[in-house]
Amino acid sequence: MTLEAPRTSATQFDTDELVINMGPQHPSTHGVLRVVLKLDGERVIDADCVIGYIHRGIEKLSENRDWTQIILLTDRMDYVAAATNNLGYCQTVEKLMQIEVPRRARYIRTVLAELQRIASHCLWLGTHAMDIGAMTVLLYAFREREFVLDLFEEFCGARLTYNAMRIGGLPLDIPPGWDRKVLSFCDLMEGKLNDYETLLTNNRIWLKRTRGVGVIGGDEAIGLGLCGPPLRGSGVPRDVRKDEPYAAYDELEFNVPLGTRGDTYDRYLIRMDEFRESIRLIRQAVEGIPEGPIMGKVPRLIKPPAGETYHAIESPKGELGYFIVSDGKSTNPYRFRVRPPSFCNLQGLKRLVTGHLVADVVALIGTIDIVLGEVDR
Amino acid sequence: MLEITPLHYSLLSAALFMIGVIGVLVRRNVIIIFMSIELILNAVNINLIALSDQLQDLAGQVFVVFVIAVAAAEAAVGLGIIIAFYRNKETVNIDEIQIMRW
Amino acid sequence: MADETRSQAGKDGADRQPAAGVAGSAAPAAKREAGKKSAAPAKAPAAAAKPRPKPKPKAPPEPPKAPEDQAPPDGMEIPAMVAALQNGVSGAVLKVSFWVGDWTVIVAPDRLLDVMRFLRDDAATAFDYCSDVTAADWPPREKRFDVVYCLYSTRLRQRIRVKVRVGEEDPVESVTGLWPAADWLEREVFDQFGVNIVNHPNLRRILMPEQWQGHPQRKDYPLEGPGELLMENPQDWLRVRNLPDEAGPGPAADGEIE
Amino acid sequence: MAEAIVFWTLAVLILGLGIMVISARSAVHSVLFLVVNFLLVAVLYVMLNAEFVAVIQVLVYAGGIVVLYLFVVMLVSLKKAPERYADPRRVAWTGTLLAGAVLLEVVAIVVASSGGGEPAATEGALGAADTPFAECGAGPLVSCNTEQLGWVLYTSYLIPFEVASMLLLVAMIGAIVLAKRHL
Amino acid sequence: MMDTVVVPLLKIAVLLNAVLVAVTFLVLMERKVIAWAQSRLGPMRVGPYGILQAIADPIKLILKEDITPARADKYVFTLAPIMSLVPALVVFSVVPFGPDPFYYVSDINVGLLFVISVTSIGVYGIILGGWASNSKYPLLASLRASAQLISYEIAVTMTLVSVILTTGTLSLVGIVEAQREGGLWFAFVQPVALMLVFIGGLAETNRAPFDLPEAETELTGGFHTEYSGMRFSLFFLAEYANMIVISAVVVIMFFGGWLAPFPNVPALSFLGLVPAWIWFIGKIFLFLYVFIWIRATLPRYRYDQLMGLGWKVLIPIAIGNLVVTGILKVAL
Repeated sequence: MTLEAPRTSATQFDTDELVINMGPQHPSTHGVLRVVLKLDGERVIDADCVIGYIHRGIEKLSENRDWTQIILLTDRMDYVAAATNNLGYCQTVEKLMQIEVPRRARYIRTVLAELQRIASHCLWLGTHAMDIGAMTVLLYAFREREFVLDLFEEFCGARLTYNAMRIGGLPLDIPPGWDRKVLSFCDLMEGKLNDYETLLTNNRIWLKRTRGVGVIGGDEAIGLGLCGPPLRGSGVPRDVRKDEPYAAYDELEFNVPLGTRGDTYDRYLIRMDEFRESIRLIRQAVEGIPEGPIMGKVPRLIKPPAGETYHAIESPKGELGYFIVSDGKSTNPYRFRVRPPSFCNLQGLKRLVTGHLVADVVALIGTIDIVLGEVDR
Repeated sequence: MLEITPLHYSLLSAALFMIGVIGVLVRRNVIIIFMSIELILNAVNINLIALSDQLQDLAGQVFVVFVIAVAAAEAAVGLGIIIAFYRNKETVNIDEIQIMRW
Repeated sequence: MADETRSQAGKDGADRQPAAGVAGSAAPAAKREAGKKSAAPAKAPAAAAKPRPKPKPKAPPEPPKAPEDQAPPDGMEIPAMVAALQNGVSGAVLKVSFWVGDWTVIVAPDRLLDVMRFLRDDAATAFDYCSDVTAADWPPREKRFDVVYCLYSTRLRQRIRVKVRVGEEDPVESVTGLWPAADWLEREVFDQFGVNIVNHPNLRRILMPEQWQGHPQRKDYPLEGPGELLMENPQDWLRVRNLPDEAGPGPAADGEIE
Repeated sequence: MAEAIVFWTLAVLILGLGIMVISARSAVHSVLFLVVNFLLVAVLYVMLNAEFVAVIQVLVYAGGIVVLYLFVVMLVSLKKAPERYADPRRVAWTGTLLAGAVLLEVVAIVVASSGGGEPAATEGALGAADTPFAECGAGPLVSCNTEQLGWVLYTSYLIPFEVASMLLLVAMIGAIVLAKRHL
Repeated sequence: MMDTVVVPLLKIAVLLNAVLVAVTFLVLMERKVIAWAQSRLGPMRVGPYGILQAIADPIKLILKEDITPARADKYVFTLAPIMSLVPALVVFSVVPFGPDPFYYVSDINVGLLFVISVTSIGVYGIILGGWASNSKYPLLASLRASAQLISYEIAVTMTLVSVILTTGTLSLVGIVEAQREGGLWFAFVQPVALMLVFIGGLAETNRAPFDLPEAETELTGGFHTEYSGMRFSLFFLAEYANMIVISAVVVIMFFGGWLAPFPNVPALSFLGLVPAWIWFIGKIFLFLYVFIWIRATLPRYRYDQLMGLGWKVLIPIAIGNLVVTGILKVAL
């Protein structure tokens, strides 16, 4: 591996080329991302991402909240996948405190995480297709996302920021009949996935817009720190659920879809497959939810012993890691650090867009699936 | 005054021709000079069409078709030269386009 | 042009901060301006009027201590990756720690790059993936920063954390040359902590606006305050807020605001 | 009468726009005036019973060539404002005088040559009569200008026509070669 | 006087109003059709089933503030939408809605050339609109637009030449009459030409999947980014009027204009009971529906792919079609 970071001074653009600002108010930057593009004609020579527009200091804030309050701050990071954020945080604290989570809670957590993955991927699919101009897919995907949100609403009362988990387990048990609804949603979703694929997968224009766009090899993707579908699209078999299993993933069967060419189309196909794998996981997990308590043995005052740990889960966007330091004395974490997958994936944008056309920039922003709430925190 | 004869068209043509010549001689922006040449060609065309109508001879119109074809060719090549020149010298001022190489 | 818009963004960022800080709506902007000019005594009435939630002089609050980096329990087998590192780069590893399943090596800052290169290239370690670069701030300590690198090997499926302890001015070699992934992560560490990272190709602020002063994740940085003051000079803001103490900026300033 | 009104209106507009073309400060404005000028000239052609040429004038001149001009003007001023002319009056007098001389000459020729001549009533050498579309002139509305023109173009003027097409081909290749950045 | 001035003026007035009203309802139709394609209802609030939305939209646009950017070229900025709309409306002067002179304003012997040349003027509105805004995105969009329109114009014109070869006339009325006499719509005689003209028409009207000049996800609205209020609505009207024009051209050239289907099949003669102009308008709306349907379904081409399609696929096919048509014409 001879990867060296490209050495360019991104702020000093020549006057000869056209420099345009994409964002922060732009319909396809998925929030307040600003990309300063240096163009030669319509070809991108250099790109510089300017982020931080919605930096709310969640890490700093969390260091001044107690351990339970932080859960609802994590909701606000990747706000389209709040449940996985909750899950990652709770598991990190559980790891720090060595709390055993009951099996029932772990299964339900798995169901929630996978439902969340479907919802997040729905949003990704819709906006990605919209960026490339297929606007009907957006409405279809959002329609199915609503079903997931309905399920979450029935489970925890919220539709976006769920606050759905607690350190040591879950705040509430699943409502009666909820599991059957989840199963019927799985059946529905499988049919709808075929609809999406009919519209896109073999569409010539879609193929032209995504094949060979933003190609990145496996080694380079690893070096750039890509994670989640962008990494797997380059053929790297890296999935935290498989490699470092958490919740109930070690007891369930699923495949990790891998790409071969590492282009936008592969990343699309992978996410479409992940939909199916998620449905498969949900089916297994719902069928297998054991009886039992939903909360482990958690002390009344949560105060982990002094120590630090890093724990990662596979969020819909990629490896979501939490690095938490406890000083063992106060009721809040001494250091709370999130390793946001969108942040690390967005870092690869510059590499992906260089040499492509402006129109591909929006396709590539779409394909790495960022949520600015998580990038900026 | 009220009866329009080919003479009127010819005079109009001559006036437009003169405007074009002034443009060529006075302006320094190469693109404007090219446009003035188009004006001159149009002046000629007006004359040709008017005489074609007067003489009931289609040859005039045929010539106009050729003139338009030549004008298209001229515009394509001329503007290509301007673009190539601008790319190298960053100017379209005729006074600065006097050297034969760059 | 880029800079111009950038500064615009900075102003936006300032506006986003809750301006109604401690002095409340009673303190007009003019007074804040005055306070910014470090006319400390003149500010006394304003600060005195402010009801203080807790009396301050409750003895200096004991500065938090960093966890001890527990050594692995006796008889625990040192994994191959750590052993290889200890053999491969002799003398660089100051300490090996094991806690809740995670292995951490504490490394001498000047040997950091050697260690990292070994970790990346050696067959027994093969840490080709840089998960995270972050830091923690332990103010009273001489070497106040822990800079933490979370590495992962996609081939051997193993994790390790590398930690260096550095002071405010001590240089930390950038690992961007080894893992391009570290680029933004190190920028964030620089932005949020002010760790002196050297040889980074493009060391700029990343989350905070370009002209922001101070490093928000440091423990002596206030949790809240008027945005425009924080942006330009957080230390001034601290001084205004803690007038009776006038102890200057320090870790004591934090903590009780909530 | 009606013809006179239309002619004088058109003449004034054409000349006025022509002056605007060469005097406008912004090159884009020049191009705009040029377009309108060409459209009005096309109307003049219609008055002179040359519908086909009028349509070609609009299609090729206004819709093609001038768009090209506009394109170039925009490309050139994309990076830098259109340059100012250092001192337009420096040679303006000479130019205008020269042009006036040309005008005088042209007018003299025109007046002298058309002075005695009645409109030639004789059929042109290639008039409509010897085409197979002789019946075309029948309807007042439907003239067969296009057919006649086509006939003449493809018989008597076939070789010039082919030469013109070659010219266009060469110009096209030349333009591509010139404008291409890297060969 | 009556016949030469008043009647044509009346026709023009009626036609203009009809086109503009049709455009407003076309917008409503587009919103409704796309909504149905996307399992939505579309506008439902104004009037029964949202029908009056067609009136509410223009009112809203007219009442909105008409903003001119500070550094824009004010005259050109105002002129551009007009230059965009006028050609689109002028074309209707030669469109025959029925067989009698009553149904069209004029029938000129170079009708088809007139249509092509006048629509080619419409590109000025787009280029100038983008340039006068003095903003980067609109400028990029307008450069795209001019290149796109000129390229596809070549393909469309060449294709239409092959149709002219079969009819022998440039008059739009004549072309429809030729289909009546031949007893066969040219869609069956020239299917390749139909496809080319339709695709080229999509591109020339900047419709999906060729809506690059106004690709909102890339260029934030394209050449009319800086426009608002009435001037924006003129661009809007022009786009939809152009859609109607292209549909009308396709119907006239390939689907027999006002003719009922299969005019020479006696068994279907009852179709002739429906007035001719209804057939014509019905066919136009069928094509407008296809325009909208395509927009709801397909993603967008990239700019270089679009130009590649125009130059490397459509123009060669058009030339090939022309050659084949010429050979057949001579041989038969």
